[in-house]
Amino acid sequence: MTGGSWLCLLAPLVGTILILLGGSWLPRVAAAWIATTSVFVAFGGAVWAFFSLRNQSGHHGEITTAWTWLQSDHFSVGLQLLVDPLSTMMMLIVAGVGGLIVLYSIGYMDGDDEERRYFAYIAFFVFSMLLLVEGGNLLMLLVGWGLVGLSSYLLIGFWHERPSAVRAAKKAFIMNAFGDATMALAFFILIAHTNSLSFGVLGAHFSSTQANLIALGLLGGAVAKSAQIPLQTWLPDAMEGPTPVSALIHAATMVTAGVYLIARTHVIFEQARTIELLAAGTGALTLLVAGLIALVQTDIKRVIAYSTMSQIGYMFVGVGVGGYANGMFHLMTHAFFKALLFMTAGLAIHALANEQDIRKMRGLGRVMPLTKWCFLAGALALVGIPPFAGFFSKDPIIASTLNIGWYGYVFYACCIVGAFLTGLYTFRLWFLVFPGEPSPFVREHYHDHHGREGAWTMLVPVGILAVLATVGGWIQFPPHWDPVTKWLAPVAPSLPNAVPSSTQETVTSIVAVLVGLAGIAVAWAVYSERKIAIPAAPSLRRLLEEKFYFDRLYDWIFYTPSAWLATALRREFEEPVVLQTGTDLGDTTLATGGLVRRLQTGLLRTYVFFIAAGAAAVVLAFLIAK
Amino acid sequence: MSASYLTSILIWLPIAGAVLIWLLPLSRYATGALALLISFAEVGFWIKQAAHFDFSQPGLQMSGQANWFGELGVSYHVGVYGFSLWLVGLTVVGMAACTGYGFWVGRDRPRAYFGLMLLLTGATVGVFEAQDLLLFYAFFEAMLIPLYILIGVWGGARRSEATIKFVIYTMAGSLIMLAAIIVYGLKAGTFDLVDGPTSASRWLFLGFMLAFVIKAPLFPFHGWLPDAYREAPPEIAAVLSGVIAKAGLYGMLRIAITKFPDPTSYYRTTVLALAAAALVYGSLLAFRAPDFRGVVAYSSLAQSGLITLGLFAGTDLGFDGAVLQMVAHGLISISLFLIAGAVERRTTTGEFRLLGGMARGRPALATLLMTVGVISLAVPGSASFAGEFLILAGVFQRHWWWAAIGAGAIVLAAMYMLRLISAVLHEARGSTVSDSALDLRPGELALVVPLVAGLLFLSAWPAGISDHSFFGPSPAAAVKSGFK
Amino acid sequence: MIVASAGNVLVWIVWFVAAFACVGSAVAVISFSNPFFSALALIGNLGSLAVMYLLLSAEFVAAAQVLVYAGAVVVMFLFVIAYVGPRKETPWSGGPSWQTFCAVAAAGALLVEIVVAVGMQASGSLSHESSVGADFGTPAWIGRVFLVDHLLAFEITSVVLLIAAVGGVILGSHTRRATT
Amino acid sequence: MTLNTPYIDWFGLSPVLTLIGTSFVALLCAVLVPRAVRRIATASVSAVGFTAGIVLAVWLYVDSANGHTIAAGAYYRDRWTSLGQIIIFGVGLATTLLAVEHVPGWRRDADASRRDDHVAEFFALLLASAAGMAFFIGAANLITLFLSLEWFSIALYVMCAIDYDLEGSLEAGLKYLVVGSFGAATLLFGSALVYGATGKVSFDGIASAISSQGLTGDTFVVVGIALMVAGLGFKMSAAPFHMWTPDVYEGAPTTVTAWMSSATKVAALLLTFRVMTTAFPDNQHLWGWAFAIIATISLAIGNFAALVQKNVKRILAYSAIAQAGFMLIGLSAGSALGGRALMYYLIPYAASAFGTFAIVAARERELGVPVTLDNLAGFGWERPFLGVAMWFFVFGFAGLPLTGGFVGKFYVFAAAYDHGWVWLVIVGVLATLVSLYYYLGIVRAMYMRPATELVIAGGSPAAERLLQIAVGAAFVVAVGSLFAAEPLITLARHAASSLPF
Amino acid sequence: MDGPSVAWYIALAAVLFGIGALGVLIRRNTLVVLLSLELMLNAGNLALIALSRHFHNGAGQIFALTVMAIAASEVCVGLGLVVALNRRNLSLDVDTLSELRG
Repeated sequence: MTGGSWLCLLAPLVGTILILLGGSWLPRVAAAWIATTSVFVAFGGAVWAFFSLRNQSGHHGEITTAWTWLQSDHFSVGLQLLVDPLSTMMMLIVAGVGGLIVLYSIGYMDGDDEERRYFAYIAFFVFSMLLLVEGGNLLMLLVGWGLVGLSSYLLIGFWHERPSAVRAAKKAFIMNAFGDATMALAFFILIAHTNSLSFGVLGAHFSSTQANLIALGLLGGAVAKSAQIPLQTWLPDAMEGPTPVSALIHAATMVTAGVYLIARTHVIFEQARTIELLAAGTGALTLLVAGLIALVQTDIKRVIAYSTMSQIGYMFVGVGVGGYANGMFHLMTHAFFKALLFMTAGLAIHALANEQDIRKMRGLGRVMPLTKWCFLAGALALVGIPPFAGFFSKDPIIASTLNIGWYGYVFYACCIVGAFLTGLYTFRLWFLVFPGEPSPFVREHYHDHHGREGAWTMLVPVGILAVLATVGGWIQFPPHWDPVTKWLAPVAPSLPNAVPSSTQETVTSIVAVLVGLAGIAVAWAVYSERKIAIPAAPSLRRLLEEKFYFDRLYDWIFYTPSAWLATALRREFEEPVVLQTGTDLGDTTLATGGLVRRLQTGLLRTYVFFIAAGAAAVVLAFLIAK
Repeated sequence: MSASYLTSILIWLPIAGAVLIWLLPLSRYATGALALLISFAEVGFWIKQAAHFDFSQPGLQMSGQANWFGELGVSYHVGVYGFSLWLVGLTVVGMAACTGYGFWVGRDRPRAYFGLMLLLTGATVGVFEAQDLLLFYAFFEAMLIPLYILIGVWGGARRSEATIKFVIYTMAGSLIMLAAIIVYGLKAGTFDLVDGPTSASRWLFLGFMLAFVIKAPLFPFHGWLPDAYREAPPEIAAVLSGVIAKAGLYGMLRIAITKFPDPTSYYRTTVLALAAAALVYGSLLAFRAPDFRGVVAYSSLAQSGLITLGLFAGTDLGFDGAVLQMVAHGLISISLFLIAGAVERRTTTGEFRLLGGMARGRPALATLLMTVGVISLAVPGSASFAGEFLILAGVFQRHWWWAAIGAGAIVLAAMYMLRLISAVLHEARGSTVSDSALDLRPGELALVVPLVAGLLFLSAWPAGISDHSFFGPSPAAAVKSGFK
Repeated sequence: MIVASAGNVLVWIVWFVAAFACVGSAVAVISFSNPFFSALALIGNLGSLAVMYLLLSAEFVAAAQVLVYAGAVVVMFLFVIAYVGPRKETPWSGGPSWQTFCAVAAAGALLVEIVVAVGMQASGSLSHESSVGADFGTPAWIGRVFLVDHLLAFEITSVVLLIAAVGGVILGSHTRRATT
Repeated sequence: MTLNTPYIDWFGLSPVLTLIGTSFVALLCAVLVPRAVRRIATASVSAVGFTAGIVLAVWLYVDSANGHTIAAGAYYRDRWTSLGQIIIFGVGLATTLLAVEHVPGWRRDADASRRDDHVAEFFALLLASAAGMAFFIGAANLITLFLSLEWFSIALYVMCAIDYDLEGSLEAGLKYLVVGSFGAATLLFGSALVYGATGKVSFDGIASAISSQGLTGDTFVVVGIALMVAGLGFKMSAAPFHMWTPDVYEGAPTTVTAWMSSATKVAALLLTFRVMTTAFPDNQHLWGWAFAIIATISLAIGNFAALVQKNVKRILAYSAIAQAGFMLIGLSAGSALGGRALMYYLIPYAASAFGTFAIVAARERELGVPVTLDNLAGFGWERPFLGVAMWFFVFGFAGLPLTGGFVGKFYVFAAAYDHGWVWLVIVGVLATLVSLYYYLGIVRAMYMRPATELVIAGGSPAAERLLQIAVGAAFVVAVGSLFAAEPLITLARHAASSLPF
Repeated sequence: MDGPSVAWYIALAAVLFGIGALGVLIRRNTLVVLLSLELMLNAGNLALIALSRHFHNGAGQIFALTVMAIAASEVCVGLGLVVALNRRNLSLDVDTLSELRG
């Protein structure tokens, strides 16, 4: 089992190093295939770990330590891996979906003159992500946490001639650094009180304040990583990266790490119930806001990005109310269909010479049927229409909010509205892009790939994911059939009041589906048939297009003041005071020297006078002092 | 103890080498080669020393003592502790790299240059090994002399002001320290650091600290820093921030904190405040600095602040983290300055507005700068992350807000380091970046790659230092006992 | 021992006359604008000092004073003055304005301080007198003291004089006139 | 009548006598030896004289474990004297080497024919002044003190003026003479007053008289000490009696400056320390403070004035004033430790002072014009050895651990602290800080001017082997004294132990 | 003996000393300066002799005699300088001898 985990972790790292050392001697294709194989090997390792864990009685998992990574006094942190149901599940998702996406990017990145760098980065990302999910203690988790941030930075800024890309990359990294910082602070509290960072210590007893602070710190990290309000603004900009990157990092895996974190550290959250509900609240808020903003986006990838935010909002609600299994399950299905959506979008973009504006893409379905149908599958899964995956994973989350008190109903309402918005913006996208006669732009720019809609390396993963997005949800249909929940039970048992009664389940499912369909219908009416005019409401539209002014707000609160402060310090303090003081002192000294020098008149009599005066002074002093 | 001769060899071999170089009429290449050879020999001897060092053994090791002038209890007394061992290692490795750089760029007047570099090596090693206050002071001062000439002769356009400023600033501190040393030593009847008693005098403590905070430097005593780092030749700037600055921090640990426990606790808050100020202030200025070296310079100001936080936290984690961070930051800033030198050689400038887009077609440069950059911004998993994590965890136990400030500063660090990286490597190609500006040459790689490799090794196993700096489980206890 | 036998009054009168002459000539030395006169005034000063020495029953010194000083030194002065020709220069002039004032202040201060000291002392150790033997101050006595108690001083003096002579030769000799 | 002349310990006086003798020989050479070989002949005579002096002084040092006065209480035969003499003769030997090529009249503009006019006299005077200083250190009563002071002073007046083609040289000579005589007169009157209070001229006699008759507060004693402090302070060029120093050092031939700046200070400081501790131990509360204040003033004036100088000889002159201040710190402590500190400090100081001026002399000869910071540019690269020696010397002055100056500073500070004068330590430290600027400035001038600024040195520098040897010797002494601190301090301790503590 | 006590003589010496010093301080003519120096030395002599009389020991007189010799030597060198200056047609005004200053 541990062998599997190590294999899973190290394979991508080896891949990275090979590509790095290979440098320019390595043919591009070779680099690509090294990365791909390494990730698939990792998947193999994950599978190995999974099965060996299944055969373990009660599959509680086990921890392996390579060596002591950091040690001081009695505080000691090993380079540890943990194999338990939660981590294996994540390993499977990350390595599996990751493998498909890397394969996809072989076709997608073909011809880019820095392919090697790309594949090195992406393999490195998979490694970091696996370290994150496999990390056997909080510090290892933080390490992985930071490294995914780093590789996300590298990949967003992959096309580094684009200032926008570089800016987006920096933004993403810094916001995540903020999250890392809050997590670190939480860890400091843990160290101060338990002198350890193993997952076990979370169970220790803390005063409510400590527990709240720790949980808050962790939540800060989770929010930053998962682009939830208030740290959500980096995700849309991150779409500057290559599409496979968006699919892998900003849809399937990294951004959902926040959910994993909460599930992993649920013990402390349960000690700090307020914070946990705060997480749920954040999720609820985000899913609404994101859904609204998605309505007005014109960049195909940004629409999907906002939907990602909103879906993660669902997951937060899920884990926030204590239904960890629900959250994780939605995480999995979401990985399937969101990756699918991004990759189909990628096909479209690829085929249209990197055009991303949906207003130009009308009628694409005519020329790209396969893409069209795959996208449709993903869309339906996203909206949660049975029998697609989203249906099975989203509804339990919504239902689970019903038993936790009055705010539960608020969450419920949000989720339902969110479902409607999901239907609306998803099919707005669909109707704008695929049906109907191809627009002139499409006719002009569409170029197929040897008569196919894309290289086989791109089509195969899309196909596989389409299937998964369709059937991937069937492995759990609460309350009647819930292997995932059972599987996770040893690690993250759902709170009792997060388990809805079957009636609640059924009702919720029906309502959600109907609302979703309603959303689709409206979208059809507005964007396909043009029966209803798009509501004008310019101020509202502007508000949405400005993404509720979050960016401007942060710019105004954080960046501008710090930049101003720095400049002011340099102008007003550093240069005039710190740097000048020494010089001034020196000048004063020299001036004094000039004065002394003036005494040296060169006149003999002056010299004699000084001797006489000196003698007189000494005599006087002595007469007085004697 | 066996192998105690190594301590003295490490000090005197390079000095002897310097004299040799000055005496022998060697050719340019012979000179450089000889100097390089000696630096490598230093590294070799250090490895041997580290191999002989017994971490399970308390107290001073491989010590050697000889009479200097006994009537006042002053002697030539050298030896190493765990932490000094690491700093010596940092010195010899860093100096080897920088000497190599000097050789690679072919400094003119090679005999003077290499002689001085070796002299500097010996003096710096001496600082970390001296166990007698006056000897410590002697080496502490001796470091200045070669630095003065190295910067003044081979430095940039405004070198002359910069170097005078640097020397006088530093001397201002260390002369006050001399007064403190005299008072302490005569009161105690010995100048020996090992046998010397602890003192409760606040004035003496301040006298020592002044020297160290200027050397380190700490806000607001860093007036010499920007000019010196900008005007010095890159390899000297590297030595300055990577190695020499550590002497000040080492002094805090070995003398100020160890010998003055009561004043330390009395002034703890003050020093911590200064350190925090240095951390934030340095980070902010680095964030707006207009050039490569400016960023690195102010970032090392910030780093000094951070390390001081760790030292004056007075907690186990703080001490371990501080030592680890000293080494890590040493390697980082040496590499960064050498890379800065490489960039300046290719573009004739370090100004960001004239740079940019160097990543395209220069994979080696891009990879190295990126690697060092992200390590220096303490991306989790890196050696500096380990160091900063320990430091902040340690100072957190003193009071939470120090750690909060530190965490904030780490975000700032990310901001300025990413700014540096993208300003040099990314976005539109700068006006001074021409195609003739090639990628790093093998020679440069041979200098920087080992340093980076060392950093990566430390990143993989920071415990190697953090757990092997002080005897026994608890550094705080070791410090309290005066490393007996 | 002329003076000893004479009465106090006479002694006092002589002393005052000598002292007056002494101070007067000293003032004259420093205030004549013509160095020639200054030199002459110095002779007067030396003479009056010689009288003082006699009053102090230091015959030998008095003699030496007259011979060496008035005879040799001052004459040397006069020669040089004659050689370089008369150069007039008014006292109290030249130099920075504060110069003269400070000069007077300093010299005055010294003078006053010492006189005060003497005054404070007059009642002290200086008040009691010690009677002198008959041979006090005679050449024979001097010679004995010189050769017994202060032999080395005697020798050194000769060395110094020699050095001075050499110096005088070096500086004064002009085998060739300097071309610069 | 019979004179029972006192027993003269000729051996005790031998170093002085040797020098007087060789001085006469040199004088004879002036008339007997043909001009062609006169320079080398007299130089070798002088070298022999100094060497013999050193040998004898060493012998005496070994032989005079317990010091006592000789020649009817005129002269001290003890280790204090001998060690001081060793230092002085060492400098003298070096000066001889230097002088062979540089004095007198070896300037560019002097015509070759007149070059050797006064070379013999010069060496004679050099030896004579050395003898005077040697005796001065050992002087045991006020008379010999005054006499030997004038002895070497007069010799120095002449030496300063020996380049009498130069107005500067004459001016220096005259200024030195007048100011010196004024100082001497002051000293004389002071001695008279002391004599007036105690009726004694010998130091120990004075001390015993003061203590036995309780004259500690006696007006004459006090005023006398004050005037003597002034007179001696003049000799060691301590502020405010220093004014003559820069002018004379600049005007005098550089060789003479080298000799004065090192040897004279040695003599003056050692003798002052002896007089004060031997004759006036009970008045230390007065002269101790006086010298402490004078030290402070000297440090301030010397360092500040040096900051703004351009002429290197003047810079060094002011630095000499400041250095006197440092040594006065040790002197003012008036303790055994202070004596050790003073004696030790003088060794590297004398070497460095001589060395620096010798190097200036080399440059001066090269350029034919006074050496300024500007035309020093590039010197370090043209004459590597001299350059390195120069920065060792000046950094040593600054108290950086390159020469014994480091240990010396440490020692005088230690003495001050030991005496309870922490403030004086602080003063010294700050003074050192100020001094750094111009010491660094010299090195900067030698090495750090861009090539465009380099002046074209006139012609190719002469080989000047003797000068190189002299500087090399000074270099060895200066640097060696850092490492050989222990033995030297032991010597100093024995020397100081012969003073009454 | 009776008559003026030593104090009178020393006071007189002090006055002489002061006058001499004043002379050195205010006169610019080298020769007069040298003369003033003689005055100062003589002041010292007077004090010495008075005191030697007072203590009835010879030291003072010996001292005085040697001082005379010294004075003579100083004058000798001093005049030598004067002659040298004069030969170079330099002014004997000490104020003009200020080539060296600063």
